[in-house]
Amino acid sequence: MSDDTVRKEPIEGFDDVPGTTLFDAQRARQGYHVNMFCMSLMKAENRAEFKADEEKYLRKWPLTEEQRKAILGRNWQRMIELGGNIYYLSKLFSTDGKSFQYVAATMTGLTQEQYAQMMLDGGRPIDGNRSKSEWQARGSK
Amino acid sequence: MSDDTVRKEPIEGFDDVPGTTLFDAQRARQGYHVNMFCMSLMKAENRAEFKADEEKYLRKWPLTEEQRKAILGRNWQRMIELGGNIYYLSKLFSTDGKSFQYVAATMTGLTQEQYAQMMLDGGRPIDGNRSKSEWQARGSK
Amino acid sequence: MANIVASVNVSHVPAIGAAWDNGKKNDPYWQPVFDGFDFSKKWIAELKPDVIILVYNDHASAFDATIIPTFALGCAPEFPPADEGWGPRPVPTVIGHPVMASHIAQSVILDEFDLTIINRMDVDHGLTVPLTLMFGQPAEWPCRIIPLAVNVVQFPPPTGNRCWNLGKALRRAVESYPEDLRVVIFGTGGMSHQLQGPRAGLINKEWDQQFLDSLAADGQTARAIPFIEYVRETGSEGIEMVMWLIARGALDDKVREVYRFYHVPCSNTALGHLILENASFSK
Amino acid sequence: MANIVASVNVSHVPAIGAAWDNGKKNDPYWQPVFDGFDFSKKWIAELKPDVIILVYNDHASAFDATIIPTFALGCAPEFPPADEGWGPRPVPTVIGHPVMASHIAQSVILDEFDLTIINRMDVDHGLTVPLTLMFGQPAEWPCRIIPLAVNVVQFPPPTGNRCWNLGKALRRAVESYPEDLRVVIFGTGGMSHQLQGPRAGLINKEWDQQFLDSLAADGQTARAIPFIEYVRETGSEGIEMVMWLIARGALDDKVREVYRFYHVPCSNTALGHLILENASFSK
Ligand SMILES: [Fe+3]
Ligand SMILES: [Fe+3]
Repeated sequence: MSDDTVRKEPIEGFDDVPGTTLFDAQRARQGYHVNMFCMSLMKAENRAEFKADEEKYLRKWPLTEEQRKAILGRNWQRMIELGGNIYYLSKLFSTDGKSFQYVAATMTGLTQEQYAQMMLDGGRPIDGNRSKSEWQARGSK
Repeated sequence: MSDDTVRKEPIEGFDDVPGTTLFDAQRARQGYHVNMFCMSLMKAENRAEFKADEEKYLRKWPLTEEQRKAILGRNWQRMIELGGNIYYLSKLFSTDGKSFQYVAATMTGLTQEQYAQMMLDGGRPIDGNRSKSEWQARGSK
Repeated sequence: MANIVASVNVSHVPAIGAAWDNGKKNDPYWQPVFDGFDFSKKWIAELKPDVIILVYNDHASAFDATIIPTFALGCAPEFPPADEGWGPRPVPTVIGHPVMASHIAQSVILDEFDLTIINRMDVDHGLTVPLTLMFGQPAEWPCRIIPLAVNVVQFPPPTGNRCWNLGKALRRAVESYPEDLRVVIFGTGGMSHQLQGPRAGLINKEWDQQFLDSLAADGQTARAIPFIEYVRETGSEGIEMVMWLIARGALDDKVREVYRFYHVPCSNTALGHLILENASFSK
Repeated sequence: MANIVASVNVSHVPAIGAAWDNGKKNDPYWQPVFDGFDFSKKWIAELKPDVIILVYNDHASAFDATIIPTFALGCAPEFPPADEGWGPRPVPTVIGHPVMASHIAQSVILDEFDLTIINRMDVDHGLTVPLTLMFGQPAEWPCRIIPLAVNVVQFPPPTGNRCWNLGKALRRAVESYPEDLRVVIFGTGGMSHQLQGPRAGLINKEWDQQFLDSLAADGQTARAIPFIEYVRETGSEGIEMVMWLIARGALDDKVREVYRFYHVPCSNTALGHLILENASFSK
């Protein structure tokens, strides 16, 4: 079968958008079990079971070792990179009592306070954040 | 709420086709629980439970008394009239070990042998079966 | 005959629901958000729609990764609020309109839209937050609601043009419904926001205002925006705005801008809100 | 680049599967049915497709009454045979092609078809009976199979014209796939049959032959047939033939009729079978 991890059809221009992961079909395949695990947390009894023993609960899904570690360590950016989607992941961070803003902040390299202040100041500006070349020009990663 | 039993939008010409029930959204609503009951028989354990005590098993679905009777009496034509669809009903007659041909025959007023012979002879002819007026002309119901 | 008389476009940020449900609506952070809907509450209370067609996206709540419908129309008698991981929101169950919804489904499928019909569905914040903003906290929602769920989570979403044309088909469907019903269509989601990655927190006020301007005019500029522009200019989740195009497509070419509200920040998001009435409509 | 080179149209009567699975294939009733596929088995063994796009309808097996997608594309790695009430058929699990299927899904959605993507699905007789007829009983099916399930159970099905155009979009999708793969498209279901009511057992040979004639020509007559004509002339379940139009739409305007087989009765049904090759294709 064809290689399942490389996107064969780059979306025109998309790869130039900085700091952004496109949740397309190939990502969805890669993260299928991560996302299905998250969906299971929509039931109170499953949340209780997960909280009681996270490692044991996770064994129900054929996750990769990397995915397992990212989930247990609540490494949200890594979960995204491994095929998780933020709306699926929201079931996990809601189980933890965390908000979308908390989780988004962890992916930006800012502290919670810095991120909250950036939003109060009108959010991350679009100028300088449109393309990878703009990021390179100002030395962001 | 609007009356749910009368089709507001007769499909152009459809009502003139004789001996035929259109499975549209309103029928689907009417027969929703009949059809969902049938779907449950796609699992061997449910089939066993149903066979052990049909009346008890049927109580899991909010069927009308007419629907319940039609199911218990295996009145296929009546199930169709009450919103059942033949592909859903097939889970019930497969559970009984009956075939599509057996069930179709029961709806026609022919014996199994007559129906089978009609099919061997090339099936029910289209001439005379296109419209209700053709049926009336030859005295069919 | 039934008629779509107006559209309500509004963001559906989950934090708004959480703030409301947890009694924080008068907190300094949230009060300006809820105040922004004072006019709208009065407007819709006076308009008294019989039915709302509520265009939203499911956020991996009703549909899991096993099935992803592009357009899914809710034909069930009722739609309970979903448990998104912290228990269902304490809001009324949404009462649908199965007969009208089925009529719409039939009409748009015959118009060659490849709809998925849904007869059982829990509805998440994407549908319930706009109701909270527009109606507050009644014991029951004041009218019947037909949910239309659009896939904007997994690429590719429907194109803006397709969404616009679905709006037109919805209008034809409503206008061929024999009962005299007043219908309002909601387009929800947006505006600029990105919830993931190092670029999270992106807001593009200028772009958002241009989008609102286009909808308040004839909408044709907005209709032609490609997917890549939404992602680049408005963030990975800004694509939700294609749902506003369904609502706009269902209106007259000429509309009246009745109300506009724009507020930053709302959690990670620019909250946008726009009410349009058909030019042909008079109360 | 990948290429659709031919279509295989074939009825998918469940009794055929039951006859095969229960060792009745040499019974006098069934032998003529299976003999009718001797040529086809050789033809497809020589053609060696890499992928089959198999257009069929789910008969209330994978989808229950809660969800009814108009067009649902199977993007899963595999599809087990469904238990339709007498245990799953003893046939191999269908191996999909998730990468190509996702490519097709993306392409046709961008072409403004409102597809539902399916990542887990059991497949019923509608999909497995055509495989039995074309391949007999191998340990594994000889190629990858991408299922495309079409709603023809609950009115309204997609129009013939919409089906035809989806065929065209599938062709574009396949031709933009970078790998060199030989693809055959199956259109299944039909021909004339009615499984319910006092008119059950209806067969219309003349109409069926005209339908086959149209597909073997340019297909335009068949494409324009309205729903009511299928019901009136071919029985309530004859509407399955719209799926043949998806397969036909995916081919060249000019095709070669390679094989035709027509047999009555097959349980309640007229069994039809037609193989078309693109005029532009040479082996
Ligand atoms: Fe949203
Ligand atoms: Fe069939």
